[in-house]
Parts: sequence; structure tokens; C-alpha cells
Amino acid sequence: MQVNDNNFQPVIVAFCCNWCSYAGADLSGTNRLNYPTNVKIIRVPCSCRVNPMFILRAFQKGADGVIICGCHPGDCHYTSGNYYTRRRITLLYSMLDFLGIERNRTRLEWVSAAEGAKFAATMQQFTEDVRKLGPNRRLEDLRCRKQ
Amino acid sequence: MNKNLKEQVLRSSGVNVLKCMRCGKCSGTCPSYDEMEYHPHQFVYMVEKGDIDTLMNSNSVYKCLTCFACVERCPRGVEPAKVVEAVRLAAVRQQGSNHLSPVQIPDMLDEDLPQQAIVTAFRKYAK
Amino acid sequence: MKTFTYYPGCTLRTKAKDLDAYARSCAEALGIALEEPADWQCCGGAYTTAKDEIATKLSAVRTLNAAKQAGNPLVTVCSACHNVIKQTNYDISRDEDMAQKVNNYLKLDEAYTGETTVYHYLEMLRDVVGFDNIKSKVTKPLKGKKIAAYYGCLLLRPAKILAMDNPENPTIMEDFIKAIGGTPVIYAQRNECCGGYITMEDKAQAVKRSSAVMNSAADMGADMVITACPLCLYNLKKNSGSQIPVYYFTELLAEALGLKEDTNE
Amino acid sequence: MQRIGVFVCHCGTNIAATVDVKAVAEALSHEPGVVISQDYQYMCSESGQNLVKDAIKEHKLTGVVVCSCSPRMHENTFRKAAASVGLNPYLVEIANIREQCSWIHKDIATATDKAVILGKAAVAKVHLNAPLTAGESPVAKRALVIGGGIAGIQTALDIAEAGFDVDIVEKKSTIGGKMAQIDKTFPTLDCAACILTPKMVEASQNEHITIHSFSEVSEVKGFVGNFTVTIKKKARYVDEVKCTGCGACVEKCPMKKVPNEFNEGLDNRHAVYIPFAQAVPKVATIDPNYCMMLKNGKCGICSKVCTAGAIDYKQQDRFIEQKYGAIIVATGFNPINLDKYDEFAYNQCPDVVTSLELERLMNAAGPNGGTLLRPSDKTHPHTIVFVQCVGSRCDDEKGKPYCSKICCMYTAKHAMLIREKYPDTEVYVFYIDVRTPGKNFDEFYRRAVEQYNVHYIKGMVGKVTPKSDGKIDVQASDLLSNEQLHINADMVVLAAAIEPDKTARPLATMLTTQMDTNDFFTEAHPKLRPVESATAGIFLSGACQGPKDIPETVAQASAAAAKAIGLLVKNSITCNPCVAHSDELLCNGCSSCEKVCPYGAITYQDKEFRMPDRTTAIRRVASVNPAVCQGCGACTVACPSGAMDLNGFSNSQIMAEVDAICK
Amino acid sequence: MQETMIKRAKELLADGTVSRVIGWKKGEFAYDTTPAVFETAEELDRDFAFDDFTAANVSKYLVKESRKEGKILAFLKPCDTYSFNQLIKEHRVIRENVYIIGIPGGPKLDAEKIKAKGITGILGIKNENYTLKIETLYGTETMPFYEAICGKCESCKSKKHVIYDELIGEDGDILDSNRFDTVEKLENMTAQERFDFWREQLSKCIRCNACRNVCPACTCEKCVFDNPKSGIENKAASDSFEENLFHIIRAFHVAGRCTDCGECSRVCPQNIPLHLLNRKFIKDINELYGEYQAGADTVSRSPITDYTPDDCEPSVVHERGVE
Repeated sequence: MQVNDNNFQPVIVAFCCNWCSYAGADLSGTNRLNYPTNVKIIRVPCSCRVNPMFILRAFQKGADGVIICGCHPGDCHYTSGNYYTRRRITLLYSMLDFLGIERNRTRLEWVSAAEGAKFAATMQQFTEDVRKLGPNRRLEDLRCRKQ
Repeated sequence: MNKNLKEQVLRSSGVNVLKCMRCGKCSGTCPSYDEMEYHPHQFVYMVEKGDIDTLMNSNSVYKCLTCFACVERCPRGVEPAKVVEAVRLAAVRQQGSNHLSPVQIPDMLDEDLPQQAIVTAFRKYAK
Repeated sequence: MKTFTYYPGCTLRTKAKDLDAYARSCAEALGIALEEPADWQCCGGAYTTAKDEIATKLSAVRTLNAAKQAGNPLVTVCSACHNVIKQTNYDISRDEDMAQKVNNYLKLDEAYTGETTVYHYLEMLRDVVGFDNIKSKVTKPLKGKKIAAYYGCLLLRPAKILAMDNPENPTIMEDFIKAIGGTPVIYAQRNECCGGYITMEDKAQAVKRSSAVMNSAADMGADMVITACPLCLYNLKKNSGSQIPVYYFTELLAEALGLKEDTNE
Repeated sequence: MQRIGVFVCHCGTNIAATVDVKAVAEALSHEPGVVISQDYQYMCSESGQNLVKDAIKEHKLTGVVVCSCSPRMHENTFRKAAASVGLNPYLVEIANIREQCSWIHKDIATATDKAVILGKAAVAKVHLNAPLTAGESPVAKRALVIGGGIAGIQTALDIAEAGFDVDIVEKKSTIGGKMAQIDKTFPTLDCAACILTPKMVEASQNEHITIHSFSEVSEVKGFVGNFTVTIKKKARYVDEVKCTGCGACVEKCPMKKVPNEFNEGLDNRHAVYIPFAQAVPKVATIDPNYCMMLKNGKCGICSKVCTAGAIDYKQQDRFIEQKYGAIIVATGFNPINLDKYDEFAYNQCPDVVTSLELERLMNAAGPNGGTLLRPSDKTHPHTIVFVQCVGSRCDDEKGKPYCSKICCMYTAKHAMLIREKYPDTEVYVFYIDVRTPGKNFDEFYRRAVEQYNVHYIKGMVGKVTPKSDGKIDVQASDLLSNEQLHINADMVVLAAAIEPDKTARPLATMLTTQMDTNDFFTEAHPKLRPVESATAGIFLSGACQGPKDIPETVAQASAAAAKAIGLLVKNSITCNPCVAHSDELLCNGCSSCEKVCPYGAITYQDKEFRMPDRTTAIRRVASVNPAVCQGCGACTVACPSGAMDLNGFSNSQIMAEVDAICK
Repeated sequence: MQETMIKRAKELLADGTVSRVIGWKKGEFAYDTTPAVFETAEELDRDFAFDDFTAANVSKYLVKESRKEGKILAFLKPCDTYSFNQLIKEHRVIRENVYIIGIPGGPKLDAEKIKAKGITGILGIKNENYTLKIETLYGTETMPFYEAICGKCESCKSKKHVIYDELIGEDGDILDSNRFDTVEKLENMTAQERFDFWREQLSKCIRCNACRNVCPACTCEKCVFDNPKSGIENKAASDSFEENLFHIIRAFHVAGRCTDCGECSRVCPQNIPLHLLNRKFIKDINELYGEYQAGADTVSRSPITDYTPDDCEPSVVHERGVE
């Protein structure tokens, strides 16, 4: 189901690791690289701090897209955190896909502290992708719908 | 400065002339340098300035061999040969501006000249 | 036996029949089947790099699509055809705008978006047949012959697209020369332009360019020069003023494989 | 009941121009628990901080939210301000409304909306903040310097000067690095060896300095103040202690055809070698790739001639482990490989050389004993062409995008030295720009032109054609006279771009430090913290951080030493209190967290617990060593029961932020 | 078989090897055999049962039982041994306090499937050459044995006991099961079809927590869903997303630890195929990180607490299956 409502303003939660991606986001600010206001960043020490619970919570509370950003594999400030992230999030995203949640609502990107431009471009693209999907068809309970 | 022409040349060539750092390696490597009035680095710079009519009216556009030596060796990935080609196309696409016409051909032929030379020349010099 | 769709190109049908005939007989001897598509058109001789040129790319796409339909890789022997077709193939697989416009023109059953793999005959010899394999089939090695390989510009550049060899220090033709028993001569002008089509516009310039190439080869002691391009052959022979013979590489290959008499009748 | 203060910064117009700060303050004043919400022009200024401090006192605040620039900028500033008036610093949260809002958005309405939401998220989080107290961990009073070039040597000497032990790990068989290969130095033209070798000797004789030559770092564990490093001492097949450096083995070694790295392969050395006369340590090394004894057991001459009995064909790699408080990276640079630049015929013609090769050709200890001769036929060159920017300032996959910085100056030096020594030699320099910022640098370059008549030509070489008569045709553009030149040269010298040493990338991974896309180490701040990496306790010295000449390298080396000393003088350092902790009542003891901890900070104990039914039970529970934990949070997600949580970034805090954003 | 087991249990009780026995006891009806702990020979003689309805996995009970005084005898079917092994790996059971007798596995029967045939008032069930003779209040009914077997036994993965102190009967082999077929079928549906499938299924959930309570991997001291401090505690659904969140998180928490014993789906009163969520994770882990069977041993590292530097990126999700 695709809704092409141009006025639709998706709610997007971005989890950024403190060392690379949050700094990359700061850099895109320092360089005045625009990306949509829809994106709100939550700072976490490492992408491996992102519990699948947080992602589901975001979807539960009305987020239309969730993106996680971390250091590039091999560059994790904590050596291996993003490797765990990669496995966990791959499995979780695959599960969400299995449950019928559109693939473009979830993303994991590696953004280094030097990649301000990549951060802005990624957020622009992600927002656009989510905007194209329209509001999140939540994993709602059919019994609630009937009432 | 001819803004429309400049835009047309930039679009047609697909080249970002602003990447040029003015090292002159294209002109250092060009095998047709001595035959040209304007040299590869000047093409890039003059397109940047929008001074395209001068280039179009110069014989230089017909001297480029499209050998891509400048493209291959440019340290900035500017691709001067594509700029030359775009300017040449801008010239020959104008009404009645073909640089080569079929009536000239018989005089140019010799028994060994490959067809390839003729078709290539037409592709380069005429529309 | 491996089958290739074979695109000879216009010049190989007229002024460069030798290049074509030797290419065919050698391929057969080396276990390669060359299938010529039913009706091909001239590639145009030069690739127009302009993004707004569509019509000049159609014939190359038709050829590429013929190979796709046949399910074969495509091989060409003329450097110019190879250059045009490979560049077209590269651009159509990456430039969506161009691909769409071209396909709109062609109205193919299924859009062509760069599916065919394009080989130059030399690449086919190196990557499919193998120079070692050729070496084992040579019956009349060109022993003691100092042979200068002339690449020109079309065979190597743009290197990113042609992806055939190091554009500044290529080895494919030198390896070929070794395989047929000759001694390669390295000279700096081997990858510089012979003047190409400028021979029509400005004879003097063509003379200057081709002389530079032949003088450089002579300076390094070449007995002969080989090339893959009919226009290069023309310029080097006609315009350089040099006495050193220039051959198509396929002719030497045929000679080394002992096929020359058969095809020369 | 929480009493939260909100402080919205204008940052001059940086924030206020795109975010309606008054509206933000007003909106946040209605959030639960917020008792005061103010805006101010520069919250980080002293008066701004006083505003916060006064509010904390006056309103007895239990939490503070500052809506301002990135927490990476001023989180510490406001934490300190809060602490100064008795509020636990970890009860302060920053909402980043500058870098992540005002600077990236243009529309005031939407940017203000976003700023409000970011503020609400921070308020929601601060509701759940807990006061945290930083612990302390001891500092090992020893430093490790990785790389023994001039950068590493200078850093080690400075640290030793302050009285701390310092180890140098050098992968080659001698310290000295690139500077040892250089003939003269600009802009003074003094002999490199004359100023370097005394420093090398000083390092070897300093009681605080230990040099591990022919060694590599193989593992790094731990954290600032407390690194444990494993150093691999590669087998050199010579006992370092016994070897006197007499050179008898080198003299008698029958294997004489080994390319000599020290002379850039321009001549040969023996299979057993001492790189150069002033090597430190002056100890022979056997090259196992060429030694006949090591390859097939046939020879053994060196062992027979060694009166000290130092040759040991059975030597193995050894590993030593050492604790360090600080690590200084000084891995240096190399010229790039020129295989992709064969238009300059580097691979076809021996008389086309790199600048570093020219240094050796001109050096008295070089292959020609200091007489400049063409490598091909050992004749005197009469025309030499220098090509600048070979591989530097490139925007393609062949070269490097940056300026290598040192080439303009060393080329002027080379040109000048050649003209000085061989006035009959014409020297041409093809340049794009001549970049000479530095004390006495431009004067130096001008001297090359004005006093020594070096021909500087603005343009670039396009093609180099070696000819059968040994001459080299150099085809180039002269942009000022607008002509294409052909110079009939005897030698061509290429100013190859420099790149970080190849060992730097794996080292960065071991050290968990960041690198840029060119493999230069990234400094903690490009302007204000140029010699520190973002990883605490890791410092950067010399060209590993970016291209540098010798004066700059030495300056940075001393700066890095000063920073390291600043750490080593402390007996202990304050730990980050944002570490993981385990709720023993919830812990299953399943070991999932332990498996993902990169620091080994988690251990298990069997503990007795009173159960709800008043019985006692022994359970296996996790505990976190707060001095070892670095606070990544990997364990918190591995834990299914939620027993493991992270201070400062707890599950409930992050979920509160999520809720506030999605509301 | 039942007699052999009782005899051996009595011996072990008598010689003091164990002080308790965990097995199954007869219920009120012929089909509700349930797990039970026995302390005396009398209890064993009176109540111990081992029949076609002993599908329940008793290994989870050992988390508590193995911490009590004395040793306990546990009868474990092949699938149950995987669960037990996994609990050893996670330090949840104390191996030394359990004496394990491996017993033959299923297929076991599912009474619901018999009732679904309209057979009610069941008094007794006999298996005669794989035809069930069902005595009811209303006379004798018959149905083929294989039409009544448990869902989890339909795709049995192993007849091999991975841990035991002694065996009764013979050990079997790891089977080449078809257990991922349904997952694959779902993967090949469109996103909309999958979405609709799971809406339909998960909307049936009454949040009775049976799946969690029976799961041998769900042995947390306190479940996050019961912990007010976890931030996601909720006994009653606060919104329509709640049940989904519960099932996804539950599946994620047991990912890499779930042995695919199938108890969750067996006990679900609403017949939600919950095991498909777990199997999806198992299938992904096998495909992306290499074959892994939780509980096959007691030492290997779970794929979710492990990594390799060249693991695939999450975009692999986009490249597989159907959008």
C-alpha cells in the first residue's frame, strides 16, 4: 500500500552512536547541509546500545521510520559494538519484514564522524523513502479495528 | 558570456569544469597541441567563463583527435575531451555549419583509406 | 567450443578484409566459434561522449542486443568498433536517462540495459583462449622478430570503461607477441594517437602523429609494428613515411599458427 | 517531585535566526516538572552559566535541560556549572538545537517545532536521570611510542625528560625512519644525519627509554591509563645483546644481491645487514628471505665469523607484554607506489626516479657515494626535470586528494643543491602552484629561482618518452607562454605523493582510534586538540596525522609528549560514570552479557539471595567492574531480563526520549 | 515402556542416587497427562504415566528443581535434551543435581486435533497399528494416528539425545526435517499477505502468557514484561500494538537460544503458530551466519553474541525474498 501524499510528514527516529554518527550529524550541521526536520536524533554511546525494544517502542508510539547509525565496521570506538549491532539489527529487520512491515521503514547506516555529507544525504533519502510509504500501518490488533 | 550556450555545453558534456585545478596536464599530454589555437586547458577554463562562441568559431574544435589522453591523465577527472566534443557539437549542430560535406569526400580518397576514417570524420564534423 | 557473437564492422568488410579473414581462421583453430549477427550496422567509428546524443548510439546497441538475444558474449577485432561498443554498453548500464531514450527508439521486446559482455579479440585470446594455450598451438614461431605493439588510443582509453589493461603500461599485446614467439619492443609512443580520422581534415597533422609513433618504434629497434585498427594501419603505413612494415596482429597470429597460406588464397 | 529548569540558548543568531527561542522556552515551560524555562543570548558565557547556577539555587532544581549546541561542545561546561552549585553534573541534559536543528533547517516554523520536540525529549530523559559519581582508576606510569622515526624519537625523548619510562616500538631493524634517508634538510640545508643521529644515540642511551627495534604491536587491550600491549619482537636471528655491530658477518655474507631498502633499492645489500653506519641499535639482522642458511641450511658463514657468538639461526618471534598509561602513535608516511603513473615512465626507465630515491642518489652514504649519477649508465646528468604533484591533489582513484605539503620545499632544495654542486646542470621544475607557507620557506624557494637559476615552469608534464640514446623526452605544457614544450632530459624526478604507512590502519583498529578516508589518524579536534586522538590516552605524533615536514613533525611530537606527560603525572584518572551495572535481583547469570563485552568488564559470583518464600537460594549473578567498563552498552541488549542497564543511557531514559519524539 | 521407567525410577530412589523424579502423571482425562514430581515409589506406582500425550517438555522445571536439596531424576525425550543442554550453557540448571534418563521421543498426540474431528466425551484412547480407537461416552470412534499428532512432532528435527546419563530404548539420529517449509512459504508471500497473515494470527492473542511460561528459554528471574521498571511492562494491553511487541521481543530474546522445541505453539489456547517467529530467526541465523542448533552442545557461542568482521549488512533483508 503506497500513499503518495506530499503533505505527509513522517516521524523519524534516528539513533546515532556518540563517536561517529552523532559527530557526523554535528558535522552536517557545521557544514549547513540540509536534511528534513522530520528526523530527530537520539544519542546513544554505541549503536550496540540500541535495544530492539526501542525500535518497536518507536513504532508503537507512532514513528513512521527508524534508522540506526553507527561507526563503520572495524572503526567502532568500542572495537566490536557495531558488529553486534549488525547481527542483531539484521535479524530484527528481517523479522519485521517477515511480519509485513515495509522494508524501507527501517535502516542501518554506517556514518563516520567525517561523513557529514553522507549523514545529510542518508537522512534525506530515508525521509523520502518513508514519505513515499505513507503513514506506518501499525501492527495493530484487528479486534481494536473492528470496535 | 553566453549563459545558455555554457549550460548546453555543460549538460551535453556531463563535465564539471569547476573541478579543474589548472595544472595543464591535459595540454601537456595533448598530441594535437601545436595544431590548436585554443588548448585543452583553455577549453575547460573558457567554458567555465562562458566564452564559448570564441571556441566554436575556432578551428581548434576540429583538431581534437578524441584520443582521450587528457581524460585518462587528468588528475582531477575533468575529462577535457568531452568538453571539446560538446563545443564541437554545439558548432556543427547549427544550421549549415557542417564542417565536412559529402561533396568534399571524393577528393580526399585514396585506394587504402578505410571507411572507418570517413564515417568517423562525418560523426565528428557534421550533423 | 565457446561461441561468441562476432561483430566485424564496416572496414573489415572492405579495406581490412585480411584482419577479418585471419581473425576467423585463427578463432576456428583455437576452438572459438564466431557467429556473425544477421544484419549489423556500422558502429559509427567513434563514440560520441555527449550525453544528448542518442541516435549515434543506436547501432551499437542493436549489435549488443543481438548478442544478448543469442546469449553470447560479443567480440570485435577492430579497435574502433570495440571502443564504441564497449563505451555504449558501459553508459547504457549506468545512465538511466540514456538507456530509457535509446530503448524508446529501439522498441525492443525487452529493454537493453547493458547485459552483454564485450570482448576485444585480444581479450578473448588472453582471457578465454589463454596465451599459454596459443603458445602450445604455435607451429611457426616468429623467432627473433622484434615486434612493436601499437595500441593507439582506442584500445586502452578510457581505461575505467574499457578495463582491458593498464593504459600507461599495457602488456596484453606484448604477452601476445611472446606467445607467438616474437620479442616485444617497448616504446613510449605505443599508446599515443596515430592521428586517426584527422587524415581527412589535416594531412600534415596525421603525418606528424604517425611519424612520431613509427620513429619511436624504430628508435627502440622494432622490425615490425602490429596493430588491431585499420585506421591506425593506414596512418602508420601511408602517413608516417616509415619503411618498417605494419601488420594486423591477426595476420601474425595466423602465420604463427601456420594458417596464413590457407586464408591468403 | 522533579524540579526541572530549561535554558534555551540563542547562540547569538546561530540558533535564534532559525529557531524561535522564546517560543521554545515557552513551550517547554509547560512540560511536567519544569519550574523555570528561560532563554539567553549566550548560555555558555559566564553570565549565561551564572543564569543556570542561580536558577539551580533559587528553584532548588533537580534537573537541568540546556537547549543549545551539540553536547560534544558544551555538555561539560554546563555539567561543571551545575556541579559548582551542588547539583550532580549528571542531572544535566543537552538538547542539540544548533548542529542538529538551526544549522540544518531554514524554515523557522518547522525548525522551532523540532527544537521543542528535542527539548521535550531532553526533559523526558532528565526526569529519569540519576545522580552519578565518577570512580577513579590508576595510571600506569609508562608510555609506548609506536614508530621510531624523528616523531617517535622526539616524543620519547621529551617523555623521558619528564622522568617517565617510555618504550619505542619500531618495525624496522633501526630507528631513524625517513629522516635517516634524507640528505639535507630545508630551509637551512643542514645535513639530516648530523642532526638526527645524535638524537638516535640519545634515545638509545637514555635510561628511561627502551627501544624495541624489529618489533610490532600485536595486541592492545585496556583503556586510558591502563593499556596492556603485546609487542612482537620479530626474529632477527641475531642476539641483540651479544652483537657488537662489528659488521664482520655482513662483510663475509656471500649473499650479496638483496635490494637495499635503505637506498630505495638503488643498490644491493647482503642477506645479513646493518641498514646504515649510524643504525640504532647497531645490531645485524638476517633477512630470512635471502639467507641461504635459513632457506636451505647451507652456509653458516656468519655464525663462523661472529666472535661474539651472536648469530642464532633458531631464534623465534618473541612476545612481551607491558602495561602503559599512554600510547603515542608515530607511524609516519611513505611515498605512494607509482605503478599507476606510467605516463611518466617510472617503471620503464631507471633514470625516472622519485624524490626519495634522489635523496639517496645525492647522499654521501648512498649508492654513488654522494656523486649524482644516472642510475642507468652512471653518467653525469646535464638536464634534470622535476615533476610536482605526482599523485597529490588528485580526484581520481589513482592518487590522493590532499596536498602532500612537503614536495614544493624539498624540490626547491633538490634543485638548489644540484645547481650548487653541478652548475653545468640545467634544472626544470614543473609546478601547479608553489606552496611555501612556513618560516623562511618562500625566501628559500625564491633563492632557488633567483640565485640558482632553477627554471620554474607553470605547467604539467603530460608524457615522458625514454629514447634509445638514453635521453628522455619530456613533453609538458607551459601555461604562461601557452606552448607545449619538449625537454631533452637526462633524468626525471617525480615528487610522489605521500601516504600513511600501511601498518596504520590495522593499528587504528587495535587502538579503537578513528582514521579519515585517507588512513590518516583523526585528531580529537582539528583546531583545539590536534595531537590527541578521540580515544582517551592515545596521542598522535608526526605524519601519521597528516603530511608534515620535519619542523612541524618535531613540534607535534613534543606537543604529543606534553599531552602524554599530562596524563602520566596523574596517579589516577576519573572514570566515566556512564557505565553498565547489573541488577542482581533480575540477573539470570546466563553469561550473554559477558560474551559481548569487549573489555572483559563483567564477572560472575554465586550469591545468596532471600527468596519471596523466605528461603534462601544461591544464584549466579553478573557484576561490572566500573573502572574497566567503557559504557558501550552491548551487554544491555544481550541481556534478556533487563538486569543489565547503562548509567546515563538507561532503557527507561532512551524509551522516554523515544516517546517524547513520537508523541 | 512406562513400566520400565517406573522400575528404573524406583531403583534410583531406593539406592539413594536421586531423591525425586520428574516425569508425567495421569490427569483427569485420558489426554491430559501433565508434568509432575514424584518423591516415593508409591506415588510413582499410582500416578506416573508415559503415553501418547506426554508431549510436555520437563526441562524448564529443572531450573528450580535442580537447585533444591538432593538429586532429581529427569526423563527427557530427545527434543527435551536440547532444551536442557541450552539451560546448562546458560548456567540456569545445575547439571550435577540432575540424573538424566533419555527416553524415546514422539510423535505425541494433540487432543485438540481429536476434538476437532467432532469427537467428544473421550474416555480412553488406544493406538492400534497407528489407528486410534477412541472410547467415548457415545461409543467408539476411530481416526488415523498421524492425523492427531502434535504440530511440533510433525516436523521433528532430531531423535538423538544430546545429553543423558543412561538411555532407555535406542538412540536415534538427527533428522532431515522440513521444519522451515512454512517459514519459507510466508517469506515468498508479498509483504501485504504476510502483514495480513500476522494481523489475523496475532490478533487472536489473549495474552495468557502460556507461551512464555512454558518456554524452556524463557527462564528469566523476572520477565521484562512483568517488571514495572523495564518500561515495557504491561499485563493488559494499553494499545493495539502491545501484543505484537510482546511476541516480537519474546522471539528476539530467545533468538539464538531457542531450540525449536515447539512448546509455545503447543500450549497456545488460541492456536497461534508462534513457533514460526522463532523458526524465522533460526532460519535467518542458519542462512546468514552458518548452521546453528541451540542446545546441541553446552559450550558454543550463540550466533547473536558473536560476529565476524565480514558479516552481511542488514540490506541483505532487502535483497532476499519478496517485498
